[in-house]
Amino acid sequence: MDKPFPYSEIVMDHFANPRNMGDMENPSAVGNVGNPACGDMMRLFLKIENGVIVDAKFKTFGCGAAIASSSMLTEMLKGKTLEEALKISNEEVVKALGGLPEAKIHCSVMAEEALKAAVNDYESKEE
Amino acid sequence: MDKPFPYSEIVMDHFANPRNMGDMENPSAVGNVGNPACGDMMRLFLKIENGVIVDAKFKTFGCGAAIASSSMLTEMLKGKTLEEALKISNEEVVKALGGLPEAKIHCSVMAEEALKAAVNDYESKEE
Amino acid sequence: MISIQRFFKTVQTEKFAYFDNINTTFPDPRVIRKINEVLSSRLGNPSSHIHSAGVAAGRIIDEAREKVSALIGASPENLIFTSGATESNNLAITGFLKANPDFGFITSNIEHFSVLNQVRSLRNDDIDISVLEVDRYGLVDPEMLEKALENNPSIVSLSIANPEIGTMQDIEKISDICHRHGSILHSDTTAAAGLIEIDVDKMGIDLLTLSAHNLYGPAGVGALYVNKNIKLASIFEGGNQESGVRPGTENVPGIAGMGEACDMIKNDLKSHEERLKNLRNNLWKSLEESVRFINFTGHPEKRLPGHVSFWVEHIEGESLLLLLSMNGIMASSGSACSSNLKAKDEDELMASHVLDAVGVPSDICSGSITLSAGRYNTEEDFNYVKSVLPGLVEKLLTMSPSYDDYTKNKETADG
Amino acid sequence: MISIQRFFKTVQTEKFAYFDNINTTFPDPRVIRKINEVLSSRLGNPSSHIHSAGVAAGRIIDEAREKVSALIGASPENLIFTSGATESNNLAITGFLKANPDFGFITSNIEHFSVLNQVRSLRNDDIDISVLEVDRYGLVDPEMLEKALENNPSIVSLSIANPEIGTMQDIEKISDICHRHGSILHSDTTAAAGLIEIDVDKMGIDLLTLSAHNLYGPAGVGALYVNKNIKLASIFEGGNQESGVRPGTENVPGIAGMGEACDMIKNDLKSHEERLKNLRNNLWKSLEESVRFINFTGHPEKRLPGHVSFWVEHIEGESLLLLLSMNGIMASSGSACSSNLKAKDEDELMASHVLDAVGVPSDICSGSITLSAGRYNTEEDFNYVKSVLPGLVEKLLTMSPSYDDYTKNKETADG
Ligand SMILES: Cc1ncc(COP(=O)(O)O)c(C=O)c1O
Ligand SMILES: Cc1ncc(COP(=O)(O)O)c(C=O)c1O
Repeated sequence: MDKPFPYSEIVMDHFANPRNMGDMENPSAVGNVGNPACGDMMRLFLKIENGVIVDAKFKTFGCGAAIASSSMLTEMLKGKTLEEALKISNEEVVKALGGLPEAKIHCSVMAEEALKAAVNDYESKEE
Repeated sequence: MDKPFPYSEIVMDHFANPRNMGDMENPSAVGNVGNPACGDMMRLFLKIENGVIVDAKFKTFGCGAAIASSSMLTEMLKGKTLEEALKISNEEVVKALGGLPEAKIHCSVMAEEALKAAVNDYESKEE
Repeated sequence: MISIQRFFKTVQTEKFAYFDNINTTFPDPRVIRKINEVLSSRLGNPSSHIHSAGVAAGRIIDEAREKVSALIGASPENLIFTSGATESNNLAITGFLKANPDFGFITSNIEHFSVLNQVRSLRNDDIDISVLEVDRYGLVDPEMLEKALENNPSIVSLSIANPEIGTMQDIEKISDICHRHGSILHSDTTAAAGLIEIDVDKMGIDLLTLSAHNLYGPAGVGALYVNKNIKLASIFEGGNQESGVRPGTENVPGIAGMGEACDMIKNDLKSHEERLKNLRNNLWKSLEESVRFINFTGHPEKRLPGHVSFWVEHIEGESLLLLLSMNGIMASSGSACSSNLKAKDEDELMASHVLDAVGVPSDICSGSITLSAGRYNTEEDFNYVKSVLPGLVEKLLTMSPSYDDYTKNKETADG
Repeated sequence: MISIQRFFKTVQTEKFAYFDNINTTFPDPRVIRKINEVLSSRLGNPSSHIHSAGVAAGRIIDEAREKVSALIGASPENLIFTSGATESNNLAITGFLKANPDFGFITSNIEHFSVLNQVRSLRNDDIDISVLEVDRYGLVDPEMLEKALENNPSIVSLSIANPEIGTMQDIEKISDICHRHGSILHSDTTAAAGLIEIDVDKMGIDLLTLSAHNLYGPAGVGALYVNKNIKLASIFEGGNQESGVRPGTENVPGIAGMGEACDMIKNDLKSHEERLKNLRNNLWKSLEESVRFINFTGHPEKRLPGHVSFWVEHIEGESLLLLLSMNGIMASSGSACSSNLKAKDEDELMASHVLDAVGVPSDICSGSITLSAGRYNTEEDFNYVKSVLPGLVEKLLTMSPSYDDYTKNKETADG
C-alpha cells in the first residue's frame, strides 16, 4: 500500500545536506553518466593516491534520490581501495540510504555507473 | 428531482385524521373495489335521500394515499346529487388533496371507481 | 411539497425512537470530532506527497486503513477505500469479472440491488450467471450452491445478513463450498458489520464490502477488502489512487471518520451484540403476543441482533410506517433504496424482491416493516415500540374492509 | 517510512505558503461548520422518506443542490451529486456513450487522466475516437475540432482550464462549433470552478464536472450538471438515487459542505479573481527577471488567475519541489495524480502527458513546477515565493554538471 512520504529520513538528510558536493581541482579521475536531456546527469570526481580513494566529490542534475545517491556514494568511497570500491553495488547504496522508492532505484544504478566510469577513466589514464 | 417528503400537507392531514371513516348502518349503497391480495381495498357507503348524498363513509385497506383519497372523496360527496357526484373525477380528488406522487395516482382512481361501484349498486337496487 | 416543519406538525409525539439503523446510523460523537479535526487541518491532496500538507493527508488515510482493517481481521494493504457499499459491490463483482473474464457469477435473489442489478449489465458480457433462490427463511441452500459451482469457477456474491428480513447465512459453510470449487466469495456486509463480529480469514471471505454510514461513520465512504491473491480491474478511469484500483482523490475526512467508527466498534462489539439480541428476542415475543395477524419474516434465530421484521394481515405497511413515524418511531420497509414511495409510475411500485423471494404473498410485500436497532437504542426505545405498535395496528384494522370481511366470514363459519 | 514529524525536522522554516490549490483547497470554515452541524443532526437515510429523519436528510441535499447549481447558472433538477470529479468525468463520457452509442468521442491530449484514460476503455466499444493535439500554449485549434466533428456527432470533452499549465480555452467558441455540428460539449471545470465565473448557458456547456475539494469544500464529493435534453446511463448498478443515474446513498454531509462552499464563492468570486490575476502577473514578472533559465508553460494571458507554471533548464523539477517544500512552499508538478514519485517502476515514471503535448523537451517534463494560489493566499505569500525561489534555483545550479557544461561551452564560444 502507499506510503505517505516516499523518501527515507536518510535520503532527505543527504538531499538537504549533500556531502562532498562540488568541483575538485585536479581530480585523478572523473566519471560522467547520464544526459541532461534525460533529466538525470551525474559527475563523480575521485582523488586517488596509492590505489586508495582519498577524496570523492560529485555534481548531480537530478531528483532527490539522484542527489542523495551521489552524496551517499561519495561517503562510502572515501578511504576505500579501488578494488574495494568496485565491489560497491547499487543495492548497497540503496541500503545505506534506508531504501528508495521502487521507481527511483535507477538513481542508485546511475551512482554505480558513475563510479565505474570514473575507475575506467582512471585506468585509461594510467595506461 | 426528488422531493424530500412525497405527500402534501392535505394528504397527511386526511391520513392522520380521516373524515367519515367507519361503517354505516343501512346504507343506501355500497361500493367495493380492490382486493386485499393487491394490498388495496376500498369500501364506500352512501346514504342517499331524494337523489342527494346525505352521508358518505368509507373503510380502506391501503397506503397513506389510498386512505387520504377515500377520506377526501367522502367529504366531496356529501350534499351532492348523484348526477353531480358522478362528475367527480380522480383528477379532482388529486387536486383537492394538493397533489399525489405519480406512483400513487392509482389510489385516486380507486376512489373514483368506488364511487362508480356504489352508484351502480344503488341503481341496481332501485331497479 | 410538505416542509419538514409541517411534517412535524402532524407528528403527535415528542418521542424519537430511531429503528432504521439498517438504512443509516447516526455518526458517533468521536467520528464527528475526528472529521472536524481533519477538515480543519489544512491538508494537501494525498497524492501531493512532495510536501508536508500532502504527506499529512496520506498519513491520515493510512491510520484509518489500519483501523478499518482491524475490525475485519484484514491486513491494511488489502483494503481499498470507495465512496460506499454500492461502489464497493460494483468494484468487487464487475471489477473482478473484468480482470477474470473466465469466471461465472453466482448470487442469490435476496441481495441488494447494487449486487443483483449487476446481473443486468453483465448479461451482455457472455458471463455464466446463476441467481440462487433462497428458502422461506431467506437461507441459501448449500446444495444448490454446490450444484451451481459444478461447471465453472465463479465469483459468488452472498451477503452475511439481509437488511430487510435480518437473516444471516452460514457464511463459513458457503465459503468452504466456494473454495472447494476453486471459486471465490464476495460478501456484502453492509447490514452485518458493526453488529456482529467479522473476520475475513475465519469466515473465508475473499472480497468484503463495508459501508461507513451503516456503522456509525459518515455517508459517502465505504471500503472493499481484497484478498491479496485476487486481481481486480477498476470500474472507472483516472489516476493511480488506492493501488490503481480506485481512481479519484480520496475522501480524506470521510475515511478518517470511518476509521474512528471501526476502532470504536471493535472495543465493545460483543457487549452490544448480546444486549441487542436480548432486546430483540424480547420485542419479538411481545409483538407475537400483542399484535394480531402478525407474520414475522426471516429466520427466527439466525438473524441480526436488534432486527425484527414482519407484516400484518389486513393492513397495509406504508400506512403503519406513517403512523409509526407520526408517533416518533422511525422504521422502514427494509432497504430504503427499494422504498417505492417515489417511484415514477405504478409499474415501478413493485413488491420487494426480497419478500417475494421468501414467499410473502406478492402484494403484501409492500406491507412489510423492518425495525432495526443499533448501539444507541435503549431498552426504553424497545418498550416504547411495544407499547405503541399494537394500538396502531388495531387502529388500521378498524379501518380495514378486509378485516371486516374476515370477521364476518369467521362468524359465519363459527356460527 | 519517514514520519511526518521527521519530515518536518528537515523543513528549515516556520513559513507555510500553500501554492498547491490546484490539487486541493482547504475547506472554508463555513463549510466545516455546516458539515459538523449535519453530522450532528441525527439524520436518516435520504431514501427513508417515510420518516422525518429521512425527510430532513433529503431536504439538506435539496438545499445544497440549489446552491451548487446557482454557482454555474444551472437549474437544480439538472444536477447530479457524485463522489468527485473523477466519477463525474466517467459518468459524463462513458455514461453518455452507453446511452448514445451512435456518438463519437473527441477530447484533447492535455485532459486529466479521468477523461483521457477513458479512450482506453472505450476503444473496445466501436466508438469513433479523436484526441486533438493542442498548440504550444495548450490551446485547442478550432479548425481541428471542426474537422474532427465532420463525420459524426460526438461528445466533445474539453476542460475550461488545465491544472498543470493553467491555460484556459475559448470555451464559448468551442461550444458553438460543437452545437453547429449536432454534438455536445462536456467540460471538466475542476481546475477552473471557484476561480472564474462559470455559466452553463452562456458558455453552452451540456455536461459539466465540478469537484468540491477544489473549491473550498470537502473531498469525496463532486457534481455533474446534465442538460435536461441529455440522456445518461449510470456507470454502476444499485438503487434509484440521483434520478437513477447515480446509485448509492448520498454523501449528505459532503454534499451539504459543497453547497456552502459554492454559496460562499458566489458572493465574492469576482474580487478574488481580480486580486489573484494581479498577484499572478506580478509573480510572473518577478520570476522572469530573477530566475535564470526559466521557461514558462501555458498561455501567458489566457490562464487561470493565481496560476504560474514553468520549468528551469539545467535543474530537475522534483529537487526544486523538495527544496520549496523544505522552505514551507507547497507546490506541485501540476496534477497530483500524475505525480510519479510513487510509480511502481521506472516505466511508469513517464513524462507528464500535458507538458509533452505542449512541446516541452520530453525529459524535462518531470521537471515542471506549478504554483497555484487560491482565495486564502495573501500578497505576503507571493512575496515570500519571490524572495526564496531564485536562491533555490541557484543552489541547484551550483550542483548541476549540466550547468557547468553550459558555462564552459559558453566561455569557449564567447572566448
Ligand atoms: C482537471 C482535473 N480533473 C479531474 C480531477 C480528478 O479529481 P478528483 O481526484 O477529485 O476525482 C483532477 C484532480 O486533480 C483535475 O485536476
Ligand atoms: C445490504 C446493502 N448493501 C448495499 C447497500 C448500498 O449501500 P450505499 O447506499 O451506502 O451505497 C445497502 C443500502 O441500504 C444495503 O442495505
